[in-house]
Amino acid sequence: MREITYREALNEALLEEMEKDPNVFLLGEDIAIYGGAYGVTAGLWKKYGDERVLDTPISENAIVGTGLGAALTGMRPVAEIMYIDFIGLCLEQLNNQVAKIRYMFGGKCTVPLTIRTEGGAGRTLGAHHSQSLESWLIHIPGIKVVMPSTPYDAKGLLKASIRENNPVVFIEHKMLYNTKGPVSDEEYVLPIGVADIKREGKDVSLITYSRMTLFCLQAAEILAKEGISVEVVDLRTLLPMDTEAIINTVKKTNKVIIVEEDCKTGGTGAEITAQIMEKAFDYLDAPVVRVAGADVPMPKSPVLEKLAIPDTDSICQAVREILAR
Amino acid sequence: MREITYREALNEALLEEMEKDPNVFLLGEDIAIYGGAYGVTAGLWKKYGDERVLDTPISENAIVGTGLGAALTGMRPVAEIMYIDFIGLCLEQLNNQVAKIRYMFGGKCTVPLTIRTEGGAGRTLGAHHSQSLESWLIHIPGIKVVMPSTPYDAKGLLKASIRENNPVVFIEHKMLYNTKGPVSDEEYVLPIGVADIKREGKDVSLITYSRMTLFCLQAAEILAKEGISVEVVDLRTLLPMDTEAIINTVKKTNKVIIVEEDCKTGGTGAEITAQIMEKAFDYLDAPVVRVAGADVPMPKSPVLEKLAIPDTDSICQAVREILAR
Amino acid sequence: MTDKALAKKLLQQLMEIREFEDKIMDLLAKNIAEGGSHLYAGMEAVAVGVMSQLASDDYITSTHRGHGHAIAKDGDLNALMAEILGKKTGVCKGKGGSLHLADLSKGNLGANGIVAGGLGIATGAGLSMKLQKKDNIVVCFFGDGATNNGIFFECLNMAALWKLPVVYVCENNCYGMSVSVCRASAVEDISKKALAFGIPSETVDGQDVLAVREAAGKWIDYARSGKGPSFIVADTYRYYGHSRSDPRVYRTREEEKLWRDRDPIKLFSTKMMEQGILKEAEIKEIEEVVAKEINEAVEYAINSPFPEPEELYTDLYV
Amino acid sequence: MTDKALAKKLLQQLMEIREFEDKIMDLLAKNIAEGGSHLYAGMEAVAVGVMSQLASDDYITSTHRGHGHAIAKDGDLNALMAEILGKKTGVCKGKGGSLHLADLSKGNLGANGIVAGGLGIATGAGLSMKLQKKDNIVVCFFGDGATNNGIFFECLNMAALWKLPVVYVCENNCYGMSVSVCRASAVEDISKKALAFGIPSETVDGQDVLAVREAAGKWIDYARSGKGPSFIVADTYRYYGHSRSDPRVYRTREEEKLWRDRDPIKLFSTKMMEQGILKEAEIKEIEEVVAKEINEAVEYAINSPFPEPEELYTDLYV
Ligand SMILES: Cc1ncc(C[n+]2csc(CCOP(=O)(O)OP(=O)(O)O)c2C)c(N)n1
Ligand SMILES: Cc1ncc(C[n+]2csc(CCOP(=O)(O)OP(=O)(O)O)c2C)c(N)n1
Ligand SMILES: [Mg+2]
Ligand SMILES: [Mg+2]
Repeated sequence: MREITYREALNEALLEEMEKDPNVFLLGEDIAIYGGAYGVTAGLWKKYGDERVLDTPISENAIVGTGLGAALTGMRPVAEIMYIDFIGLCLEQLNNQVAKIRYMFGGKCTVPLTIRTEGGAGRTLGAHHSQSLESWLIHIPGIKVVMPSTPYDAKGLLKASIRENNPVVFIEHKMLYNTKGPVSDEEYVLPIGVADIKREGKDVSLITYSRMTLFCLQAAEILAKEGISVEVVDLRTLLPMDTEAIINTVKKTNKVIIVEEDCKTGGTGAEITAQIMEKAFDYLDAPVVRVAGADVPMPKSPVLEKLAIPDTDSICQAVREILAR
Repeated sequence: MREITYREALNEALLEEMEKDPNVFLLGEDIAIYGGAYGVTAGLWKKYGDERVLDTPISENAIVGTGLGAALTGMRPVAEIMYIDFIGLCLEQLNNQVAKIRYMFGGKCTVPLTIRTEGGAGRTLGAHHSQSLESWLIHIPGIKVVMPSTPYDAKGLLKASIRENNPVVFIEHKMLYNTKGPVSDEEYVLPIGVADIKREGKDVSLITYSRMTLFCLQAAEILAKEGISVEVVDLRTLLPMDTEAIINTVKKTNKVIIVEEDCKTGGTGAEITAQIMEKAFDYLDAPVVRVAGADVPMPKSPVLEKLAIPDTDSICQAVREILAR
Repeated sequence: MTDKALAKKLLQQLMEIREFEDKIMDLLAKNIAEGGSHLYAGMEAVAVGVMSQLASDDYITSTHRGHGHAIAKDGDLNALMAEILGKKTGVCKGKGGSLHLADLSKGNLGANGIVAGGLGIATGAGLSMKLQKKDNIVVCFFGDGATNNGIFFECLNMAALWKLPVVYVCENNCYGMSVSVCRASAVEDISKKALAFGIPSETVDGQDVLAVREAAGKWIDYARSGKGPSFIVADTYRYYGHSRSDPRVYRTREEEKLWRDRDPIKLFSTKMMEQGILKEAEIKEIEEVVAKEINEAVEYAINSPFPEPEELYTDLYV
Repeated sequence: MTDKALAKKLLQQLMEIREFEDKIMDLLAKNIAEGGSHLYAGMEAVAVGVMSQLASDDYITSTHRGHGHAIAKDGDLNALMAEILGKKTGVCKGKGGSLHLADLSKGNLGANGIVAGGLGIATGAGLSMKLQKKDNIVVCFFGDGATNNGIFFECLNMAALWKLPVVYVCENNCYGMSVSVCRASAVEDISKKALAFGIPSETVDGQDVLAVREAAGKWIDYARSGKGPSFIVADTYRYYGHSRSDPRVYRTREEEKLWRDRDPIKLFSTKMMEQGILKEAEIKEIEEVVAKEINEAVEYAINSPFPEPEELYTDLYV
């Protein structure tokens, strides 16, 4: 299979869905002429023009609100919030309007709206351009939350998100855009809500998503040389969460480490832990461990930024410790 | 001791702190002439006038932002966000600015800002006036989050919050305003970050906070008649969380149920579960159970609203089940 | 000149809304209706005047004070009343309630519990009409207080920038809850806010249904012909407190009386009689029809069942 | 008429900022500086002109493009440069970085990674001055793009309503990232946005440090004398791309040249020479002083240590 970048995979997904459905259009800041802060929408404005690729003012709350209004009345918008760090500007519209409107209206409308955004640390951009924050979003019943780790998943899941008749927040990772991976030439769509075992193993399970999947796979590689067999479960979707896949891996390895980049307290790892507690407690040979981001704003300094999020070392260390227990 | 309402206790706390410190001032919607949507600031505008009790426009993001600006430059503001449901309008300022500014500036400033708000269901106000959402806030390093359940705690903790040199979000509950309890005539302040055992017990622990504390105490009363001894731990502060108190109660009863009104997925109960998993796993005789709000927007219909949040029945039921395990 | 059929229709709607709201006040007092209801009584001429110019497939977005809009946008009285009581037969199956009345089949994109919460939806619906090259337009209602919220400005900017077919209608009832316009808005003349976007604006007497109708007609045509958004400020007044428990200390009984003297129903029926378009008997007849309709709606709502417990989990995802 | 000492001071600051930014561009290219830096080169006259009218205990809030403001508000060049490199000796101990330069001891309430993120802080600081009856004032800087964000409007409304001593300064550099003013703002004349709040406004030539200084002086006095907020729009241009990787496809090289022809440093030094206030040799001398200062700052920053690992957890709570 050909190899393309995560960025290219996303761009293809947008292109294909715009081609297929004339009601799909994009709106966001600097997505037209500029092609998006991270280049994901490159070329689309040239092809589709101002009618279908709309540069917006710097008005995050209105971007989400107008996306919703368009989705309710026949369109299938894909809105971009440039950094997830800005999500606090539009969480009212996302939480109160986008997520709740179908339920509040007794099921008498659909909201085929996709909100793309991007998060994560790694570029020493400091506290306002490096956050994760997905755990806020999994606490919003009514939306779905997708966080792919590979070009293949990114393409298939973005296409699925756009086709969904439920609102989806699709979270990319700034450090993944340049990563490459095999992506089929044929058209495909991946199911939302289904985890993917990125590596099979039997001694310990790493449950993770987004960029941390890559770190976990690296850690698994290193640990394999020490004779440790690590399973890496990439959730891909956080809401709805694939609890079946989680339970299965617990049953298999009986030892679980959750690896997430987001700040630990109140993070997604807590919810995963609670799911395991409730549904697979008896299969646990050791308490579930969270390897997570530090509970601090992201510091600018490159040395501190590295310490603030998990890395291969801290993952390996956690695996060795849980096995030593 | 005299008995006063939760509302009165809060009002006294504001009054006393305004009396004591001329830099304390209030700002928020309808807090002056009207005395606050739930009457908490009643009488304060008459006493202190427009200079210290400011009615603001309906501009939540600017309320938090101006509160921060004032706090950075010598004042000690108490801002009110009328319903926590509106917090999505000001989460950018709260998360990116209020919570992070001290860290980002290398510790060279303090933020003595209190943000009062109110949440919870029970008045059939529907999806935009009944949310909890505190779990978003415990995921914001840099702030503290306080949620008192009794008039006594409300007064002591609000005074402490106002005196704090860290930003505090102080979350009241709309169904508690009219509840009464003993409150000392003498001045007192309670420590932030310390849980309170509202009832001692030995068979099972209910870990809870805010209004659900009252439900848990009622359940404990009912269960006592069945010969079940229930311990009720009221966290009072969610961030920082009193993990010591949590561990102690686990060690004591070995069976834990977390009771929270907020939607279950990604809720505070998940974090409490994870804390127990990490720090008290070996003391557990049964998996921790979460009794929590349904993962849906709050429905208007009174019959559905009651079903959407825990009640005494569902708590009793969960206790009986965990003991039957 | 107003024709008889139109006059009857307008008057009937004005009365329907008034009667509906008065009944709800009653139901609240008797604890038959629970929760909050922000009543539209006193402001009827705005909704009725504007809606009289809309096609049935034009859209509106409404507010927390949304009963009047829902009724005037051809809402089903029974289903609306049942919704407010949280009944299964409500227009939103009892899940929305007073703050979330909506009916997409009638072009009502919903009331909103969030002040200014509907501005984005309206603007997006306008964008949608433009992109789909439909000639439907959108009317966006909101209060004076809403014009101080950030999203109001963000949306007006977008609408002007993209020339969207949206008529923004500010119902200026002098207060946002307890805070008077001059305590909340730096400009007392709210229409000036449109200057920041180069949007044309007009202030109308919101008690005069024909004045509202005329202004609305003009700006709806403007939108429909592709000229872009406009901003109407309708000066009006709410009769009841902001919510049931509101003792209205922020305003005087004299002020209330002045406004009640210009009651929209009284004004309009008097004018219609003076102009010989409606006779007193005809007006009485409408009154009776309305009283009956609303009584029936209340009966219907009260006798309707609550949703089944299973309904808690339905209608969230498709 | 400008005196020599003032002329020297202004010119030196203009040059300091330019040299600082050019050096950072260089450090970015060499990967010595990591992460993003939005450079202020081309816009120097705005920060320098405004700041020349402020007392040291007056406040400012800055933007994502904040190096110029920090320098002009009497910032320590070494500590600023070290901060941008994430060093322990940085003004924020390396925790803030380019986007969060701040120095409360100098009245700089901070740069901001969020567009319009500082508007609330500035407005609140203004409120604070008023409540404390201090006669200090606040200058709030932001870009043209920021004037489309809700909080901009919310804050201007509050400031006007409460007559706060805040001067709002919009640095209109024609683009918000890649989007030109006319593609993002419904009014191209940004000063018109003040009409929505009855705030006086003025547009100035942001390349002319003396023009900026004059306007700033007027409105700062206005604020200080308790008359309330004002809105200055300074027309200017950024020389570099929005960020390092920006190929600037949204603007032409011709447009860039036109602006560079009106370079603020060139304009001011020429004028000072023409008016006989500064001699060429004096200008050269300043140039040399500045080159040396900035080189030293770079040396200082490069040679400074990174924070210790323990620093990750300090400075969060008091
Ligand atoms: C964002 C938000 N802030 C505050 C409230 C509480 N609230 C409900 S109605 C209201 C006043 C609204 O005033 P206005 O827009 O003038 O409408 P009116 O009630 O006068 O019709 C307020 C403050 C809310 N619902 N939403
Ligand atoms: C709320 C928010 N939205 C988007 C961004 C991304 N962003 C950073 S700078 C910028 C352009 C800002 O334009 P302007 O206000 O004109 O300032 P300039 O960069 O031109 O100085 C954008 C969109 C951001 N940092 N914050
Ligand atoms: Mg009003
Ligand atoms: Mg700009």
